Amino acid sequence: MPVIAYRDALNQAIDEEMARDDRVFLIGEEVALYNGAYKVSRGLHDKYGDRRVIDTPISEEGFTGIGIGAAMAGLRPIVEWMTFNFSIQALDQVINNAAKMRYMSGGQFSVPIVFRGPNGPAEWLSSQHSQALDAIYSHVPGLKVISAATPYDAKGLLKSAIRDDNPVVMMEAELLYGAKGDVPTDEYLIPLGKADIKRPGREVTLITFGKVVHMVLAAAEALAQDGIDAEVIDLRSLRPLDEAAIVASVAKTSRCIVIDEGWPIASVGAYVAWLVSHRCFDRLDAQVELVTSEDIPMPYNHQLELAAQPSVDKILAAVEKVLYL
Amino acid sequence: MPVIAYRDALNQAIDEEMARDDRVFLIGEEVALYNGAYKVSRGLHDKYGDRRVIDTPISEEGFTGIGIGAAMAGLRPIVEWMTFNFSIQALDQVINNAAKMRYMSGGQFSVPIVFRGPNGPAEWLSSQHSQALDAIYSHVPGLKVISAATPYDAKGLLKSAIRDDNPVVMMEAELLYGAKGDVPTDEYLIPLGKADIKRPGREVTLITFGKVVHMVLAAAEALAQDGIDAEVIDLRSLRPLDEAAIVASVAKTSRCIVIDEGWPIASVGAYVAWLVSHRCFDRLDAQVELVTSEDIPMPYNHQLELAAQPSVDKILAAVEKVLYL
Amino acid sequence: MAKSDAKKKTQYGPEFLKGLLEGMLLIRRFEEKAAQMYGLRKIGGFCHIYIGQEAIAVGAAAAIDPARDYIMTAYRDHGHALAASMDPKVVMAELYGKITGCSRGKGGSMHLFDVERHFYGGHGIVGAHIPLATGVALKIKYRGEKGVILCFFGDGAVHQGSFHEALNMAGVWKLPVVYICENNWYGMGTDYRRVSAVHDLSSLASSYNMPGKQVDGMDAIAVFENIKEAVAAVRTESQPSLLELRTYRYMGHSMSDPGTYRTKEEILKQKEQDPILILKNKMTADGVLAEDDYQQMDKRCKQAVAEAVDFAEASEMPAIETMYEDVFK
Amino acid sequence: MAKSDAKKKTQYGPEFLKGLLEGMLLIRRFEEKAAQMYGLRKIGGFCHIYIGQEAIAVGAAAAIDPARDYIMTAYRDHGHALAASMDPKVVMAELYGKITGCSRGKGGSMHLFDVERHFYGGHGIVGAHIPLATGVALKIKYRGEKGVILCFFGDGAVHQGSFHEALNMAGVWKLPVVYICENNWYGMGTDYRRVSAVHDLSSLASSYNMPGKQVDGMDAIAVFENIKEAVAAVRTESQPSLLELRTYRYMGHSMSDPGTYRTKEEILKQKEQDPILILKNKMTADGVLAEDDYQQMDKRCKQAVAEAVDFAEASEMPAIETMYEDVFK
Ligand SMILES: Cc1ncc(C[n+]2csc(CCOP(=O)(O)OP(=O)(O)O)c2C)c(N)n1
Ligand SMILES: Cc1ncc(C[n+]2csc(CCOP(=O)(O)OP(=O)(O)O)c2C)c(N)n1
Ligand SMILES: [Mg+2]
Ligand SMILES: [Mg+2]
Repeated sequence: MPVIAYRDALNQAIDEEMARDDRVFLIGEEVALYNGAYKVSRGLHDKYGDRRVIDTPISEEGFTGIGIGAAMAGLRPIVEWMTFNFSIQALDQVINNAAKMRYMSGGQFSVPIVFRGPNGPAEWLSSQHSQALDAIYSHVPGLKVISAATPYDAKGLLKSAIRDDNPVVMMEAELLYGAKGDVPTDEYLIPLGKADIKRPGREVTLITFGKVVHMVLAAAEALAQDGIDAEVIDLRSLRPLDEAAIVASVAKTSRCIVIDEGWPIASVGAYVAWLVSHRCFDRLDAQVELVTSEDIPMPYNHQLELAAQPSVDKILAAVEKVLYL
Repeated sequence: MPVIAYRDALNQAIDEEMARDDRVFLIGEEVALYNGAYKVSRGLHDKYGDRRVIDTPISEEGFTGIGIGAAMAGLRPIVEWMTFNFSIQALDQVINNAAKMRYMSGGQFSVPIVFRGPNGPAEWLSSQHSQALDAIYSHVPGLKVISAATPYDAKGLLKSAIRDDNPVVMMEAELLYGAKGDVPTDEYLIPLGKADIKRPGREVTLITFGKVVHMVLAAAEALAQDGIDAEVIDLRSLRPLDEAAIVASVAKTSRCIVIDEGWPIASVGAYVAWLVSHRCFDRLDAQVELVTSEDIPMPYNHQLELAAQPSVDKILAAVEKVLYL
Repeated sequence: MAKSDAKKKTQYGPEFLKGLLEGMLLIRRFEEKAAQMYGLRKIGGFCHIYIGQEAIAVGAAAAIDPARDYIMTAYRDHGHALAASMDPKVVMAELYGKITGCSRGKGGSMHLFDVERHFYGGHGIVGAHIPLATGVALKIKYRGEKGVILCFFGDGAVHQGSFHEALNMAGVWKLPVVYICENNWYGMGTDYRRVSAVHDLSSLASSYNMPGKQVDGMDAIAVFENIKEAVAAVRTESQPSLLELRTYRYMGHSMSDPGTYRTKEEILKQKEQDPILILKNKMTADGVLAEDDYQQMDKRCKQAVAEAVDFAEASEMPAIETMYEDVFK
Repeated sequence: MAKSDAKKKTQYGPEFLKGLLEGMLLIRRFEEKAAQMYGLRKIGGFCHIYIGQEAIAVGAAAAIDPARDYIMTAYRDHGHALAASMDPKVVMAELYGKITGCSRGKGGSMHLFDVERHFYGGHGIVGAHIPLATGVALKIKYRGEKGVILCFFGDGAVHQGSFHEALNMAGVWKLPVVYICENNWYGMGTDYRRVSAVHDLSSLASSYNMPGKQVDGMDAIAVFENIKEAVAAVRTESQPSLLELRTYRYMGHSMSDPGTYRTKEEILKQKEQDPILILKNKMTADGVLAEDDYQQMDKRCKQAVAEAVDFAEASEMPAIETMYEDVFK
């Protein structure tokens, strides 16, 4: 199986869907001539031209709304936000228009659109450029929200998102774009709304999503060294959540830690941690631990920046608590 | 003690603080000549004039940013959003500028500003005008977030917010503006960060905030009729949270329900419900229940609109679950 | 302001003019009834009445081809919906929140939609639908269609960033859209001159390399002609434009606004420029309308509105479970 | 474009001109060093180099009174910080993320601040600081002070709604602000003409009832004079304005941009209009600068930058616990 980078997996997904369906197009800052700020769209403008790969001014609210209007009228736009930090400027369009249009029109309009781009901290970027905004999007009904940890997942999820008839927000990560992984040449789709067991295990469930899946897998490896068998669940889809997969795992392990690279309060992680506490109340042998970023804006200094985020050590410390070690 | 309306309590708070401190001013749509879309600022323009009560164009992002800039430069603005539904257009200013300015300037700048207005559903307003956005604001470090349930709380909290040297987001409610309550004539302040026990009780803890406090109190009365003694905790401050008050109550009752009028996923309520599940793991006799609005955009039809929100019945049903009735 | 010459005998046939007049009358009668039903609490929430501005929706709708063109507007949308030939019944039922309403009782007054008739809403966030309409224009161009979208908004909306962002992109990409600012003098309680650095709003077009023009929005024929011309510029030269239609709303901003920010005299004076009267008088002077025609017309409109109310009254409330529907396709 | 007459002998004394020249040289040498240190991974993240645009920050800073006036800019802020007479040491230390940096290592390259010197940052979200600067202007007016704020931003920022919303309010309220668009031809990889419906960005001022003017941003004296004039209009008539300063950035958008969207020839051609060379040649021709003076000047600048690097290198990393500080006052 070919081993390719995450950005190229995304590129393949967009390319294949654009080839398959003329209604699909890509719009955003620097997506065309520059081939994407992070090169996700490399080669697409050459292949599809100005009509279908569209460079915009720096007008997030405007071009996001234009995408939504085009989707109402039957196209299937992929809106690239250069990073999710800038998507906050477009949030009204996503919450008040994309997420609600079908509902408030009594089902007359659907909004088949994908919003995507890198989310969460990268390196040395300080507060305005290092935010994991999963919680804000996941809070809103009418949206689907996905987060891919591997090139395989990225391609399969993005293709499903493009084919979905509803607005889908896909959170990627700058630090994942170069990550490599197996991606089959034959076409495949990954369904939205299903979690993936990235590592089966029996003694403790580690639930996470997105970039930190890799950190959690590393923690699970470290635990394995100590003879502790952890199951790692990658949510893949933050909305809708795969409650069945979560509950089934904790029913087995009786212990659970949720790892979310965002801030703690009103987070996806906290919701999942409550959900587990609630649905598995009789099964849990310990409180559900939550590992998140510190509840502070992101500092620039790299050591501080790392200290502000989840880490293998923090995950191991949480595991010690739920195992009463 | 005088009995006054919630809107007038807010008005008194603004008036007193404007009289006390020339740096305090009010800015927003229709706050001056029109006396406020919901009449919170009635009489203030007459008293303080154009300089200190400022009507703006419909430019939420712009005037919110102007407020933040003025606060950086030493003024103490009160920014009124006509409703929080429109604040999403200004969210980038709040998250990326107000909440982070002190941090990313290494403490050089502070942003003493209050953002306020009605939040949450009113009646017959459909999806774009009926949103409780507490979760989105409470997610963000660098902000303080408060929610007042009574005229007394509204005045005392708003005065503290205006005197606070940090950005404070105050969530009010259209349906509360006419609610009456005792408000002393002597000056008082309510500290930010402290919860209030609105009804002491021994058997089950009901944690909530904002407008639904009244519904929760009604539910507690109904429970009292059935001989069940519920404690009602009004968080008052969603960020920072008064964890001590929450834990102390559940340590006593061993049962807890959280009621939040927002959507469930990544909500304040879910965070609090996890927090209780976590910190009181050994004390809880039942899972922590969460009562929220349905996970859907808000419909216009009034019956549907009510069905989509928390209700006394839903709260009682949750109580039955945690009491295994 | 470009005033159309009211003296000149019009070139349009009587049927066309009667269509405009009856279109305006239907809106007038519908809105009067909506206001009345709001008073009776049959309708709730925010309800923004279009009375005074009828010439705009009607003149505009007459200038386009509903098969290939589109309309999108803000929350003051009853007039546009009716002008787009939506059935008054489903509109009134929507205001009542009934399951037979165009939006199944989920949208209400501010969120009328009719996908078949290319009426794309009914939007509640000031200015935020301007990018949406621009996106519909992108679709038209993308598909190589010959259509155009008319995007309506108020004088208050031009100070929203979204207006500027969208117009710039429409200007750069030459999108098939006509932006129509209905300047009814007030955004809620605010005289537009208090919040706008320039008082000729059509001049904002210059920043986006498009023509801008002020039009008498009380004269249905002037509205029709100017929008026709703007639409033609789209069809022949892919040239978007911005029109400022000068008009006036007779009632408060919404049903809950007492409107004390303007004098009775101002309102009375404005009512002398009533769009229905202007056209009626012109047609009468031109000899194409007898008083009896007009009375018949009015009767038909009142009848249609009465039937709409009956329909809305008789319709069912949506079942509670329907609230879970229409979230996703 | 208003080109200043390079032939005319300047009216300014040699000390003033030397100040401008040395100010530009300091920025040039600082930026060269910052780029080098970025290459050595002493500095990380996004680092936007100001080389080519020095005349603007320096000419502008010379036109204001730091005691009562203010400066705010975007993320390409090293030049403005130095022109506002921040110590190169604390700036370099901030780029290194050290505790001795102006923002205690929390802000980095994009978030330089100096409250004492009225340097109000250093902001990372394109366009979003334009309302902030307008708010500082509101404070100046509110307090009855005589100051002004210079608000700098790029050609890319004028398509953000926040630009339009802020300028409209500044126009309505006559706020003491001069908006300075540094049109360096590109927003990242995008030639500004590809994304702007109009190509004279200063013309956007007309929508906000303020004067707009294009200025040669490569000529420090022209920059100084035009900003001086704009500032005077603020002080005497409370008249805000928009200036478009035509300039060019020599390096990539940020340190990670290879800049393949423009040709070597274009860059070489532009470098002939180097702001330092222009002023140096003029001064030499006017007989107020000897080559030796210039060499001394350059030596001082290099020395200052070397000291800044030494300072940054020798400074401590912030202790981990400091990450919890500076959240709230
Ligand atoms: C973003 C936003 N801000 C505020 C409001 C509240 N609001 C609704 S209508 C309105 C006035 C709009 O005036 P205008 O654009 O002139 O339209 P008109 O009502 O006159 O038709 C305001 C402030 C809103 N709906 N959306
Ligand atoms: C709202 C927002 N969108 C996108 C970005 C990413 N970005 C950073 S700088 C830049 C280009 C800005 O160009 P310009 O305004 O011309 O300034 P210059 O870099 O040329 O100084 C972009 C797109 C951002 N920081 N903020
Ligand atoms: Mg208006
Ligand atoms: Mg530029």
